[in-house]
Amino acid sequence: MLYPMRQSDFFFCAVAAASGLLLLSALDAGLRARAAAPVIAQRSALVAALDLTDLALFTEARYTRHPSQADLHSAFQDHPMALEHFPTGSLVPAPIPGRPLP
Amino acid sequence: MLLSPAVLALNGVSFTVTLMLVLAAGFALQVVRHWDLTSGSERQLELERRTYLIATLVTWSFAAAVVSLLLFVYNAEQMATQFVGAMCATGVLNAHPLGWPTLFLKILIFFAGAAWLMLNRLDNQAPDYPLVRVKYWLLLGFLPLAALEAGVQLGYFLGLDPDVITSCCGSLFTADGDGVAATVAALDPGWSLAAMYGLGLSVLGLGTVHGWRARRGASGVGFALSGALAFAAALAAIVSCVALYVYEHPHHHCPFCILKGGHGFIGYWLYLPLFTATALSLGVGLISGWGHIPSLTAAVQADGQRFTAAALALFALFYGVATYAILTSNLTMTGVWW
Amino acid sequence: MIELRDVKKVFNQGRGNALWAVRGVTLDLEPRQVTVFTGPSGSGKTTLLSMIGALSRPTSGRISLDGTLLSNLPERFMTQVRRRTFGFVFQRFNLIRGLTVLENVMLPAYPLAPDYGDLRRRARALLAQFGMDAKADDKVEWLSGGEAQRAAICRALINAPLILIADEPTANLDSARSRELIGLLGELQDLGKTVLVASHDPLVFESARVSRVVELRDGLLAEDA
Amino acid sequence: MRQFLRRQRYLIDYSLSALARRPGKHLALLLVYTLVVFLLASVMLFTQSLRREAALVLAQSPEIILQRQIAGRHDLMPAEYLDRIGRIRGVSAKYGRLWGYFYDPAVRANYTLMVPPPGSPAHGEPAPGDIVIGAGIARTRGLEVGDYLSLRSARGEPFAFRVAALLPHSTELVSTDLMLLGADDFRRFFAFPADRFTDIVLQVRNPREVRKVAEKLSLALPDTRPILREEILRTYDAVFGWRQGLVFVLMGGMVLAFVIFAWDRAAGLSGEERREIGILKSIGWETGDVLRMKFWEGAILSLTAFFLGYLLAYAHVFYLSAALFEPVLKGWAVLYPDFRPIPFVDGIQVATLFFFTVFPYTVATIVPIWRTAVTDPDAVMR
Repeated sequence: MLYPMRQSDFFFCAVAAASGLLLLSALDAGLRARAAAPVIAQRSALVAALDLTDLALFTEARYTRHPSQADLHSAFQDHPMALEHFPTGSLVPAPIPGRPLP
Repeated sequence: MLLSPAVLALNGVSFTVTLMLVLAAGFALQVVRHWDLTSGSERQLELERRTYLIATLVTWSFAAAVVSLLLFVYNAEQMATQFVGAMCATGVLNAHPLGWPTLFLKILIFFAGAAWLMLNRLDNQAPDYPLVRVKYWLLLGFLPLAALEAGVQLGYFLGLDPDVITSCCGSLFTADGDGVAATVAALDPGWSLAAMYGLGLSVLGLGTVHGWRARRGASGVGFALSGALAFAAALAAIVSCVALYVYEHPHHHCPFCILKGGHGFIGYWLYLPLFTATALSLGVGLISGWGHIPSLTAAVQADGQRFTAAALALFALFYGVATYAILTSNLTMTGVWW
Repeated sequence: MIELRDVKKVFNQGRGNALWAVRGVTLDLEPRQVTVFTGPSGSGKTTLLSMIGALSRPTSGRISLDGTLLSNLPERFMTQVRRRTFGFVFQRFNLIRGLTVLENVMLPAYPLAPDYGDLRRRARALLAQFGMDAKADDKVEWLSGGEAQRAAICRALINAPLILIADEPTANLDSARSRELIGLLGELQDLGKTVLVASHDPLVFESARVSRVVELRDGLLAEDA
Repeated sequence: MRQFLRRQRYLIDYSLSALARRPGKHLALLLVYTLVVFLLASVMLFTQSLRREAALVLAQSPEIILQRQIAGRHDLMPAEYLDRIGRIRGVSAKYGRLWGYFYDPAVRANYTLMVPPPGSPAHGEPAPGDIVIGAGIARTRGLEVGDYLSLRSARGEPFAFRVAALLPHSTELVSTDLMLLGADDFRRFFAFPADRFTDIVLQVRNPREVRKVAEKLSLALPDTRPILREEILRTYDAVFGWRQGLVFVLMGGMVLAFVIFAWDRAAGLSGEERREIGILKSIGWETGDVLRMKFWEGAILSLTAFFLGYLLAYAHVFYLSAALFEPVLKGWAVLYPDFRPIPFVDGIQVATLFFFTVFPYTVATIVPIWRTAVTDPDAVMR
């Protein structure tokens, strides 16, 4: 028997469409990651050629520019009571007492 | 460690689940104390309505616990990069003595929750709710388990120290180590396979017999017991033998790496049927004992048969997949081991 | 056959404002008849009807339906009995606004989950039987009082109940519509349904189609009071 | 089973019509819900992308870097330490590095000045007076190949460098603030002592020997600190995990506010809605049916918000380069690398997101939904 679409049919269509989009986003992620392989290779090559150690995301201070090279007390070297004042510095984890620095 | 989002989520979920169960248990306690089905009073009506809330809370707690079990394993897999020497989830679980207990508690909660929900479903089919006290006392027993799991997990994540050198599956599950995991790995693959298939046959056989006799109110305890044994034997066989066939590597004993895409996600095909089938068989054992209550007899028979059939199908699927993994593997161990 | 034995109902039990709505009713109701409960407002007829219809439980006393005890069933099982045995027509129609007439009629069958095509056909057939097929796809808030009442009757009948319960069904209808409604209830009796009506409308309880009138007063049968 | 599925479908039918009948109330909830998912998902996708990128790219970092420390501060590395290290088994090469920071007051930016290591294949040591600069510097100072860049040296005299080449735009993520120059230029510009280096790099072929080598180094040169590649990788893994967690905690307040909002929405039923539930129950819906119907309502809202929020976040991060976060991430840095995050998405991220959004919503609505569902069925008759 023919009857108009039920609300649940709309729901299933919407879920199917959204899942399709989600799948598409996963596909897109895979394709773009593959397409980005040469870029990653270039970056890796530069890192290898210049012995780089860090990402150039936060260039304001040495412990934010090179977190792996700076010890995490750098922020307090100038004065033991110095307040951290670089915005990104606040995102670097604080050293945990009793644990050796990385 | 605590500030990684997945860890935050895991701890958040465990504590929320505990809280929900505390709420449920509080209501359950009132129900147990004041339940009187013959009374038409408003309080009795209120208590009956509470049972819906309790069941909902437990159902959602159970659902959350299942997802958190998966997330826990994924998370361990992902954190492997943060530990020296850990190359997969096994290493991360080894990094602290509470790692494995957390996992085992999560599995225990899964089984306990599934069995309780099956009992609840059974009880809801009889107009006189004959098991109301039994099931709520059991619920009170379930609560400490959840609380313990939340505490142990928190202790595990607080205690995780990324600088500790951990042993990964490569070294842990080799035969010359010590501890439970190594003992399991050192099991003779021939024997463990034999145990898996032997107990598999017994659970399939007992299940078939139980499915046949459930109509006459037979006890399902034997089936449940054989299900539990088959579960243990299957896990042991996965670690000591089946995983090796999947990895096609004679010394890689990890039970988690088979969940990865590189192995066709075969781990899901093994674990999902195995866990569900075991939970069902345990539930069958729990509910089969109530057939003597007149209002439950029919429900025990119907549910018992249905769950037994489902458990049998899933056990069969598990053994099928395991056999498939062994037969299609390029690894040949027959000449080497037996 | 519905049997009531010393049925009592108290609201707000144990509190200062406790109210005895029904104070001990013993009554046998014959099947396939139109029975009208009458009495002034506050006499307990609606409360009694809601207990018979398994919408609520008596505080004490027993109600049984064809020998099965209803009164001490938990709500879950009362609902199961109710949705297969009773159909309700309410004073204010109680149709759900925003849904079409057809959807409203189908609503009681949702939890029973019949085949969708079957259910639609059944609902349309019922609407046709009551001359409502043209309105099937209209929203219920566009209906007139009489149309709404018929839609409510269709809804009450969708699960093919044996017993139809109507609470003050003529309260919102004019006399012509009321007479029409009584006719409809009579037709249902001819179809083999038991019809229970609560009403203090003389049009209803003086009608020739009514087989029995039960008068209530202060929560008791008038003959006992 | 078939009946079970059919019943769920009927319940979905009803839930959808119930949602559609009160569009204002539910759209507001959906909007807030989507926003919560969108923000959390954006943070998650973005940091996850950086985390994977760091892991992939920095896998090429030097195996061991040796820093000297005096009184807990970094210090320059005496050249003689290279000899004092002597021959260690497994070390295939060792050399001193020259690098440091320069603050350019003209644009208020920090540059990283660096001398390419010996035998660097791509960019050999620039000729005297020449520099190779990262794209960020070129953009900020408006420089092109052949232009001159004038900087004041440590002794106060101006130095004019000729831009010999630009580092490729695609490598900005690691090179945006780099300025490569010759060793002699570097030492003259900073007045850097001739017998010192910034630090020492040791190459170790066999990864299993790295820890052994590091141990020997810290015994032989107690005032130094070895930094291993695996530590760099772990640091980045932890830093991004930590950042993600921190943002999630900060957004926890937002999630909580949302949860309260959801609770309120679920609890604050209008009289009309209450009457509807009463009608449903009186015509034969069981409490469990109403509960399930209400949970379908929640599930529909959650699914919609989750899909919408996630997909929007995906587009935001990977097609708009996380434009909304840029101001936050940039901080005070003038030189911000221009790069497009590469999508690395995995199941655990999505599962975590789910637990941070859908789970709290569900838990918050259980009790209000239950309260609704236990409405007296005879309420409509009173």
